[in-house]
Formats: sequence, structure tokens, C-alpha cells
Amino acid sequence: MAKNAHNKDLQVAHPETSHAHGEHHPELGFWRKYVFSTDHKIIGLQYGFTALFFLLFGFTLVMIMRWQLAYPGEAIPLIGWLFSEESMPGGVMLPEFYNQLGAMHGTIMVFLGVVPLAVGAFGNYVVPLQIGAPDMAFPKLNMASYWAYFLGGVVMLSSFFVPAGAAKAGWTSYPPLANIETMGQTMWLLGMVFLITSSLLGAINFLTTIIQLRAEGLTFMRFPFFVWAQLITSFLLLLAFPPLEAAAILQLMDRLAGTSFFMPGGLVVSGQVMDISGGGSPLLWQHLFWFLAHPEVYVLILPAMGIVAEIIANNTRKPLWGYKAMVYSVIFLGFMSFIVWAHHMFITGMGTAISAFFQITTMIISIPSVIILSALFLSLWGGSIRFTTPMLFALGFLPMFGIGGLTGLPLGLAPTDIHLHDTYYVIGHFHYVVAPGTILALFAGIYYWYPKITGRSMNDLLGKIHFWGTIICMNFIFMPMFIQGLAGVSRRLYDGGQLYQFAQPVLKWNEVMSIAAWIMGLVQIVFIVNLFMSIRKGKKVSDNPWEATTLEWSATSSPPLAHGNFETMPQVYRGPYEYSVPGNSRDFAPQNEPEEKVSAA
Amino acid sequence: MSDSTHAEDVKKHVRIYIAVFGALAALTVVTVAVAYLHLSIVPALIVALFIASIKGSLVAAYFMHLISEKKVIFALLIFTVIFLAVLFVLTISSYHDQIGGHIVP
Amino acid sequence: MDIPYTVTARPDTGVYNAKVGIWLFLASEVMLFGGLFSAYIFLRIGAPAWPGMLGGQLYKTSFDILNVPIGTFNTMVLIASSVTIVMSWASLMMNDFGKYKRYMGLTILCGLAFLVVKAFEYNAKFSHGLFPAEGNFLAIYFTLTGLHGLHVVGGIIVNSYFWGPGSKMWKTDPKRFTNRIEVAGLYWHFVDIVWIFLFPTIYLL
Amino acid sequence: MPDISPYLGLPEVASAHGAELDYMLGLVHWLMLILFVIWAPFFIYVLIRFRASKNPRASYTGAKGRLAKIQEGGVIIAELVLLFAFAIPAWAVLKVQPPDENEAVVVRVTGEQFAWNIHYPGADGAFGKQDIKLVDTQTNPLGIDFNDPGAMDDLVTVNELHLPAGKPAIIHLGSKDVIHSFALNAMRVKQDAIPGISVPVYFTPTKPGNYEISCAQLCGLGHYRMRGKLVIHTPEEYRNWLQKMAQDLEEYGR
Ligand code: HEA
Ligand code: HEA
Ligand code: CUA
Ligand SMILES: [Cu+2]
Repeated sequence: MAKNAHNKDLQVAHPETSHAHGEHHPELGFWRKYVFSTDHKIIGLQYGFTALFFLLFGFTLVMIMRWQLAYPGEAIPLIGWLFSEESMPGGVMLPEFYNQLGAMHGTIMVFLGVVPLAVGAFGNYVVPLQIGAPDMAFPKLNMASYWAYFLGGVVMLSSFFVPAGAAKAGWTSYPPLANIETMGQTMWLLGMVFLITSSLLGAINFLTTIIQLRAEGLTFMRFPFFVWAQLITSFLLLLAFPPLEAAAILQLMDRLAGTSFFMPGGLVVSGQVMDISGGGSPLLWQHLFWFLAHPEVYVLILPAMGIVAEIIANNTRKPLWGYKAMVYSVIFLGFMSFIVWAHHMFITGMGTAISAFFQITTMIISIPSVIILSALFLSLWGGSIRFTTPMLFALGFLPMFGIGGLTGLPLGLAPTDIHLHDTYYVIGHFHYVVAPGTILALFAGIYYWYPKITGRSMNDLLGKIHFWGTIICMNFIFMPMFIQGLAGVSRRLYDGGQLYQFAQPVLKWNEVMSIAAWIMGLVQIVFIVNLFMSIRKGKKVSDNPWEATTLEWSATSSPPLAHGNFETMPQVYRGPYEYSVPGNSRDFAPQNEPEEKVSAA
Repeated sequence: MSDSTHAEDVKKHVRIYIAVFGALAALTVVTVAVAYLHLSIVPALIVALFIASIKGSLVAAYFMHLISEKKVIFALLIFTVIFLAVLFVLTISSYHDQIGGHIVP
Repeated sequence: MDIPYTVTARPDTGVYNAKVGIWLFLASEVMLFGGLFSAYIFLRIGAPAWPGMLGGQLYKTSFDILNVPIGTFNTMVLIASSVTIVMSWASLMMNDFGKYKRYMGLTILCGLAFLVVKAFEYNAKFSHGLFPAEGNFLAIYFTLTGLHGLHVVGGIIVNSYFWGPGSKMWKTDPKRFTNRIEVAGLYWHFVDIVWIFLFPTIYLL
Repeated sequence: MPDISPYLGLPEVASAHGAELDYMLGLVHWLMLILFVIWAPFFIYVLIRFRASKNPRASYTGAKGRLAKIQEGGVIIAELVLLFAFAIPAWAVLKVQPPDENEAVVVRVTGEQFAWNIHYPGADGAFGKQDIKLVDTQTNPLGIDFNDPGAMDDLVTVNELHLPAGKPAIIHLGSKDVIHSFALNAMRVKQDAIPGISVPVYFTPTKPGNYEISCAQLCGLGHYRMRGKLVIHTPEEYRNWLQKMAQDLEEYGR
């Protein structure tokens, strides 16, 4: 983060100086240092800010949608005039535009918001520090990964401006709809190719870094849980994304070269027989898509669990309960996540054998989640709990993820999924895991590692306002979705279900949910102010303000740029969470302090 | 290959490379020859994939020297193989376990 | 502090960074081509005939539409290039830079030859009006061989760099350069393996 | 376990299998409720009891006892029961073993952007031939060949599905263009309509009345208004309705 000292370089920077080949730490110019940087911390921050921007953008899209859901057909106040006549004539949203907003909200939140923040930003900034590495194993690849992500984002954003607008076929982009929709769909595919490339490069880098650059003495079972989470996450990205890339290539061929990979013959669209060879299958896309997208949802949750585990250990001042069980669970979870994907496809017409297989694996995969969550709950027992801002967010994560996870169970049983599939119950289920779940955990991480990044802490009062405002609003937004879903209201409805008789009793919730969403939008302003203000105005703190044990806290705050991080390669002596060790006077024993020093302290 | 590889070993390897090349060329000829027999699809598939697997394994084992590779690499690859098999088997078996009928116009 | 294990192997894992990296990359490539192959099988088992009706003509076997001798020739070319690239690495291990240059040059030539042959094959199809949109056989054929061809192009670019400007590193850091060639070789072999599977499944079955 | 499904706010159930499905839904929510009731009070209690001001020094060993193991064992057992006693057998019955066509009312439903086309075989029980070349959005959305003898008495309605109560209905579901999802909430029926695949959907309506068909899968800009009526008649009314439709056909032609 821009420490004052760096601002000097900002003025005297000349790109040419970057070509100097100094022996040690060549002085890099502004461009090489902050824009095309190869330092994992700068790249992490680039990822972080870009991802936060996209989160805010994706949230804005949904706030606009929520107006239409609460007050269908009414002109949008204040900002209605901003939009073109093709999307909002007279400020009233058209269904085409609603579908664009929905598809782009899902895509942006998942691929441009949460994953880049959880993996790109936190992973990049924290993992090398936590394992005592000077940088990522392949710094240039790291830079390429960020810029591929950036380009993917640009392509996605610009798709709003192509004729007939952005993608409209949902974040799942199911053909044949996705094949016959307008040009935005092609842009979506191109954007996805960039994003997939970015994630693959990132995954290769993380895995190599964690395997090869661990500090002396840092065995796998001494990893902080966050590192484990990132390790498994990278595996998921590495092996699950390519089939979607394959599918994206095939869909591009369908759209651009007129092939029929996903198109059966004999289609009649608006009265016209389609001129295609046929012979393809729409279900093929679904298999390839969900082969990625189920592991992807664990990509959304594992880093969040990692962050929460770090913060809970630190703020209860005791080791995590059942660390080993958690590690085995997360490995098992990663493995299983590859063989449950078709639980998203029960209603496509699966036979007994295949549906039984996927129901069983889906139930099995819930067990490691139960173990991890129980371990985190039990970790609180016997602690000396400090209710710091990051801790509040981490604690908020636990029941929220619990609710989200539990509501996954009726979806995972095929017969009960009959009633719930593609209703707001599903929307409620996964938002509980990704929004009050993952998003809270990501906020927790920001508050927790901010002092490491800037040397200052964020304002506590504002943080607490942010926490309570967010968690209360989140529940008002997402809890009513279960009610609507159980009543049978379909998702992706432009008017929220106005036309349906059976939906009438639960429609009143739409207004409640929307108002809660807008209030939550206002609450985020507190966060944004806090985030930027604290860079300059935040309280200056020591290198280890939380009195934590993991390696990142032994580096100076704002760890030095240009392949450094640590003065010397750290040596690790013990497990990650040696808090309140009996017999020690201090209640924490950093991983890198030799025994003599710890007991003397 | 690890640091301990010496020029002597390499010379030995070179002979192996030539032998492997011979095997690959011969197997290619065999696949093509078998294909001209126009067996019915199942045996043809088995033969073709069997030979292709042998060829692929030869390349991986000797040219990519997997045969003397370190444990980490295997640990990484084993999952790839499992998930690849999963992708094939489940996707394809779900085609057969579909309620209702595929319409072929 | 420099990044450790770029040149030498990490003692406990026994490998250097780039080797882990390239194998991970190849793992993802396996899944990429695996996804495409599974699409191929999925579509083929659903097809009433294969290759079937293409451009108004019924083809009973792939022999009728693809040129097997040419495909066989190209297979041989790629296999040969796999040998030459591994020889180029072995030459570096034996400290013979001149031989390295020759073998790497041969590898690049083989790659180019493969592409030229492929271009003629494509052209023959196009001139008969056989485009990807005609039917799934052609769609699969062009997509899979096209993507494989792009991998060949990528490999040629990398190999040419190491043959030309990139080979300067031999003077300054021979160990690292040798590693680079090993990694480039691993990629090239993988491209070869993909073709070893593509050729029989598309041309011969 | 007592049935808690009445408290879930489900739409009124009007099909033979619906109650069983609701009961299952109730059971899963029982499981959720029990887990919630274990952990939520635990959570609050722990936060109060172990706050730093009250408990300044943490315990290195932390929680003892077997709560976690018992809970995990319980979840596993509950899931096994749900799977093998309910879900897997129920699926086979609900989706894969359609009743005999001779005992049932057989209808074809074809989704299109954005309507449900309903095709009755008429008195002869045979569906007329279809040909996509004959499709006309206005007059013949299904492309039925009305010169085919089987098609003479076929009835076609749009967005209106009439069925008799008490008799199994088999619906052959398909789609002309994109994926739709045929959802009959009151019947606890949902099935994706996928182009290129014809899927039999079956259920036995029990309560006469007016219900709705909704489309659950995003299918384009009109997805939200792809609504149909589902009318369940008494057997008698159903016969009358069929007769009236046949008469209309004779009087006014197509
Ligand atoms: C981070 C994301 C995430 C996570 C972690 C999960 C976790 C799970 N999901 Fe979810 N899911 C999604 C994201 C996620 N899901 C998304 C995005 C979709 C929709 C995509 C779309 O269609 O657009 C979806 C859809 C979805 C479906 C398809 C529904 C349909 O379309 O019909 C199914 C079906 O099986 C399912 C099941 C599950 C299951 C069984 C889990 C399990 O892993 C959960 C296990 C967890 C637990 C069992 C909790 C344990 C709780 C306790 C121990 C105690 C709790 C205590 C308190 C509450 C105090 N999910
Ligand atoms: C990670 C995934 C994710 C996240 C976090 C969210 C977050 C939210 N989602 Fe989203 N949603 C999806 C993924 C996600 N969603 C997906 C996949 C779909 C399905 C799409 C489809 O149908 O195809 C969907 C659909 C969906 C719908 C249904 C639309 C429909 O079916 O018609 C709704 C309706 O209310 C909704 C609402 C919300 C709301 C109110 C939030 C809120 O929780 C948002 C909270 C956001 C924040 C709190 C942002 C905070 C950011 C900042 C404060 C930034 C600070 C900035 C700087 C410093 C620069 N979402
Ligand atoms: Cu049809 Cu939605
Ligand atoms: Cu899933």
C-alpha cells in the first residue's frame, strides 16, 4: 500500500531506469514497481483493488435488479436516466436488461469478485509471507495472471456496450439459449477464456510456491490452515477449470463457426427452422460446466474458511481444535468436490443409478464441511475471546455458513430437489454461503491483514458499524428467499413472480429484501471510507499487533518490495497455532522463534 | 532429472531414446495396419486405444523420464488421472442413464 | 533475497521449481484435452452414424474422408521431433552446445513440417466444402486438431526462442538453460502424446 | 418423526405422491433444525462464557468430550436413512417407472419461447405425425400433419393443460427451441424440457381445481411470463371438456 516513502518514487519515476541491471535490488521505475510489478505483494494489492471494484460493481447491478423486483414496471428513480433507451426506456427496466444484469451479476461476483479477492489478493499477499518465501515461485507468471484477469474484466465490462448488450443466458450460459442469444454471449465466452487462463496461471504458481518455497522446518502439518485452504483451492482451479475452457471453446465454435456441439437437430426458433447440422447435446455443456462450477463453489468457500480459522485461533488465544481433522477434511472435501457436480442436474432427467451416485456423493461431501464447522465452533471453547473487528466478521461467518450449508442438504437429495430446484430456495442457499459466508470472511481478512499491509490498523468503531449493518441486512435479504422458494417461486423472474397466483402470499417480501439490500449498500460506504482513510489516518501499529504466531507477522509491516519479505529465510520450529502454551509467560509462541527465546519471553 | 545425472548416464539414455523411437514407429505402423482390417467398432477401439496408451506411456516414461521422476510429480499426476477418469466415466454413463429417449431427427 | 530452487533442486522434493510448474501445467492440459475427448465420445455415442452425412454425402468410415497415409506421416514426424528434442537436452547434459543447436533446429523443422502438412489437409477439406458446420465429425476434427495445432505453434515459438536468442543463457548460466530445455521438452512431448491419441481416435476409428 | 412440512409454507399439495415428498422435505428440515439447535445455543453460550474479560487466560487443550463425534455420527446416520430409505427409492418411483399408458391420460407438452403447447391424442388415442417443416407460429406451432389419420381428432391447446383427477397422467415433455423447465408446484412435479430429448413425466392429480404451470429454467426474455394454467377436473367434467373441444373442432374447424 502506498506508504509515504513510496510517493517520492512516484514523482521521479522514469520507465527507462527500469532497464538498469543492478546486482542487487535494482531500482525499478514507477511502471515496473506498481503497474507491471512482479512482486507478489503489489500484485496482491492490484488483485485486491480490482476485485473490490468488481464486487461493488456486481453489487450495484443487483441493487438495480432489486428495484425491479420490489416495484416491477416502475421507473427507477435517480439513476434511471443513465441507461440507454434499449435497456430502460423511460427508466423502466426491460426483461432483456434484467437478464443481462442477472447473468453479469453472477459472473462478476464469482469470477471477477470473490475468486480474485480470495485467491488472487489474499493468496498472493499472504501465502508467500506465511510460508516464509521471498516471493512467488514465478513472479512474471504472476504478473501475467493478473493482467489476464484484468483483460477478462475489461472484456466482460465492455460487453455491456456491444449491440443488444451483455450476456443474457445466466452465469451458467446454458445452450441452446446461449447459442442463439446476442453477441454479448460471445464476449462472455472470450472474457471467460481470459479469466480461466488467469486462474490456471495463478494455480500453477501457488502450488509450486507452496510445495517448493516453504521455509526450513515448515512441514505440511505445520502449515497455517489458510495455506492448506489455498493449496487445495489451487488444485481445484488447476484441474476443474480446463474442462470449462474446453466447453467455452466448443461454445465459441457453435456461435462463430456454426457447429452443433450443443445443438440437437430439429430446433425451431421463433417459427424458423434452424439451419444447423444438429447432433449435439445441451446436456454435454451442463456436464462440462458443472464439472468446473461445483469445485468452483468450494474455491469460493475454502479460502474463506482459511481466513476464519486464522482469525479464530488468534482471537481465542488457543490452538485450533482438531487442526489435523480439519486438514484431512479439507483435502477430502477437495477430492470429493470433483464427483458431485451433477447434483445441479437432477431435474434434467437423470435415471436412478446416476442420480443415486450423485446423491450419495453429495451427502458424503457434506460431512467434511460439518467436521470443519464443528471444529471451528469447538475451538471457541476454553478460549479467551477478543471481540476485535476481524473476529466479529469471522464469528459471523460461522452460523451464516451453517445456514447456507444446511439448506444445501434438501437440494442434494434428488426427490426434495424436485420442488426446490431453480426456485429462490437455491438462491437463498448459495447466497448464505457466498455472501454472509464468504464475503464476511473476506471482510474479516481485510481487517485482519490490513496492519501488515499498511502498518496501520483500520478504525474499530467504523468496523463494528460495518459488521452489524452488514450482517443484519444480509439476513433480511436472504432469509425471505427460503420462504419464497418453498412457496415455489422460480428464480430469474423479471417481475419477481407477479403473474403467478401461488406467489402472491410471499411477494411482499420482495420489498423488504430490496430495502435491506439498499441499506446494506449504504453501510458499505462506511467500509470504503474506513479502508481509504486508514491508509493515512489509521493508528500506527507494531509489526505484530495481534500478537499472532504465523510467519507473516514476523516480517516488517509493509514488507519490503523487490523479492525480499524477510531479512533472512525464516526457520520454523513449531506448529501454526501455539497460543497459551502451558508454562510460557507470554500467551503466544511464534512459529519462527527458537525454544529458548520463547520460554525466556 | 536430478542433479546427480552424469554424462555417462546420459549416453546410456541416448541409446534408450533411439530404441523407444523404434518402438513408437513400429507401433504406429501396427495401429494403421490394424485399422485397414476394418474390425468392428469395439475391438477396433480396444486395439487402437491399447496401442495409443502404450505409445503414450513410452513417451511419458522415457522421453519425459517419468520412470525415474520424483514422488512429488507423481503425487500431482495421480489426481489428474483420477479426475480425468471420473470426467469420462460419469459424463458418458449419464448419457446412458437418461430418462426418456433421445430424439434423432 | 533471490527466489530459491530456480536452478537447483529443493532437497526434500528433489526437483527445481520450473519442473513442478510445467508438470502442473501439463496436468491442466490433460484435463483440457480430456474435456474435449469426453465431448467427442459423448457426441459420438449419440450419433446414428459416424462420420455420417456431411455436405450432402454419406460417409461410412473416417477413412473415406480423412487421408490416413498423410496422418501416419505426420505422426511419424511428431514422434521424430520428440526424439530430437530429447536429444537436444541430452546434448546439453553432455556439454555439447553445437549438437544441441542441430537437434533443436531439427525439432523446429519437424514442427513446421507437421503444420505444413496439416495446412494442406485443411485446405483439401475446405476446397470440398467440408467445413466444421457440416456435421459433428468435422466439427470435432477441426476443433481438436486445430487446438492441437495451436499447441504445436506455441511449442515452435518457444523452441525457436531457445534455439535463437534464448540460447545466450548457455554462456551465463548453463545449468539453468539446460533446465529450460528440459521443461520445453516436457511440453513438446506432451503435444506429441496428444497427437498419439488424436490420430487413431479421429483418423482410424 | 412428526411431519413438519405444513410449517414450511409449501403450496397446497394436489397429487398422489406429493404428501410423501413433503414429508421428506420435512425430514430434511428436521435434520437442519436439530443441528441448528445444537450449535446455536452452544455458540452464544461460548461467546459469553469465554469472553476475554471473563476468561483472561485461554486453555491450551480446549474442548474435551465427544460432542463433535456424536454429532458427526448422527449426521452420517441421518443422511444414510434419508438416502436409502427415502431419496433413492422415491426417485425410482417418481421419475423412472411410469404407469401403463393404457391406464393413463397421455398428453404431449412441448415448450417453446414462451408458451407451453399441449397436444392431446383425441378420441383415437393416437398422436398425429409431426414434421418441423409444417411449423407455423400462428396456426400450427407443433407442426402437426393434419392429413395424417391419427391427427384428425387431435386437440391442441396453448398454455392450458386439462387433466382428470384420480387417474395417472403421463406427459411426454419436449422442447422446440431452448431448455425450459416444466414446473407444476401443486403437483410437486418439475422436469426440464430439453430439446432433443423426450421425457415422460407422470403423476396422479387428486384434487380438482385450478393450478398453474410455471417455467423454472431461464429461457429468454419472456421466461417470467411463460405461465400456463393447469385445470384438474373431476372425471366427469373432464369427459365433458374433451367432448366440447371435439365439438368445437367439428364446428369451427382448425
Ligand atoms: C460457496 C459456495 C457453496 C457451498 C459451500 C455450497 C455447499 C453445498 N451445496 Fe451448494 N450451491 C452453490 C454454492 C455453494 N454450495 C451455488 C452457487 C449454487 C447454485 C448455482 C446455480 O444454479 O446458479 C448451489 C446449488 C446447489 C445445488 C443445486 C440446487 C439446484 O439447482 O436445484 C445443490 C444440490 O445438491 C447444492 C448442494 C450443496 C451441498 C450439499 C453443500 C454442502 O457442501 C454443505 C455442507 C455444509 C453443512 C452441512 C453445514 C453444517 C452445519 C453445521 C455443522 C451446523 C450449523 C450450525 C448453525 C447454523 C449454528 N448446492
Ligand atoms: C460470489 C457470488 C455472489 C455474491 C457475493 C452475491 C451477492 C449478492 N447477490 Fe447474488 N447471485 C450470484 C452470486 C453472488 N451474489 C449468482 C451466481 C447468481 C445467479 C445468477 C444467475 O441467475 O445466473 C446470483 C443471483 C442473485 C439474485 C437472483 C436474481 C434472479 O434470480 O433473478 C439476487 C436477488 O436478489 C441476488 C442478490 C445478491 C445480493 C443482494 C448480494 C449482496 O450480498 C452483495 C453484497 C456485496 C457487497 C457487500 C459488496 C461489498 C463491496 C465493497 C464494499 C467494495 C468496496 C469497494 C472498494 C473499496 C473499491 N443475487
Ligand atoms: Cu421457459 Cu423459462
Ligand atoms: Cu454443487
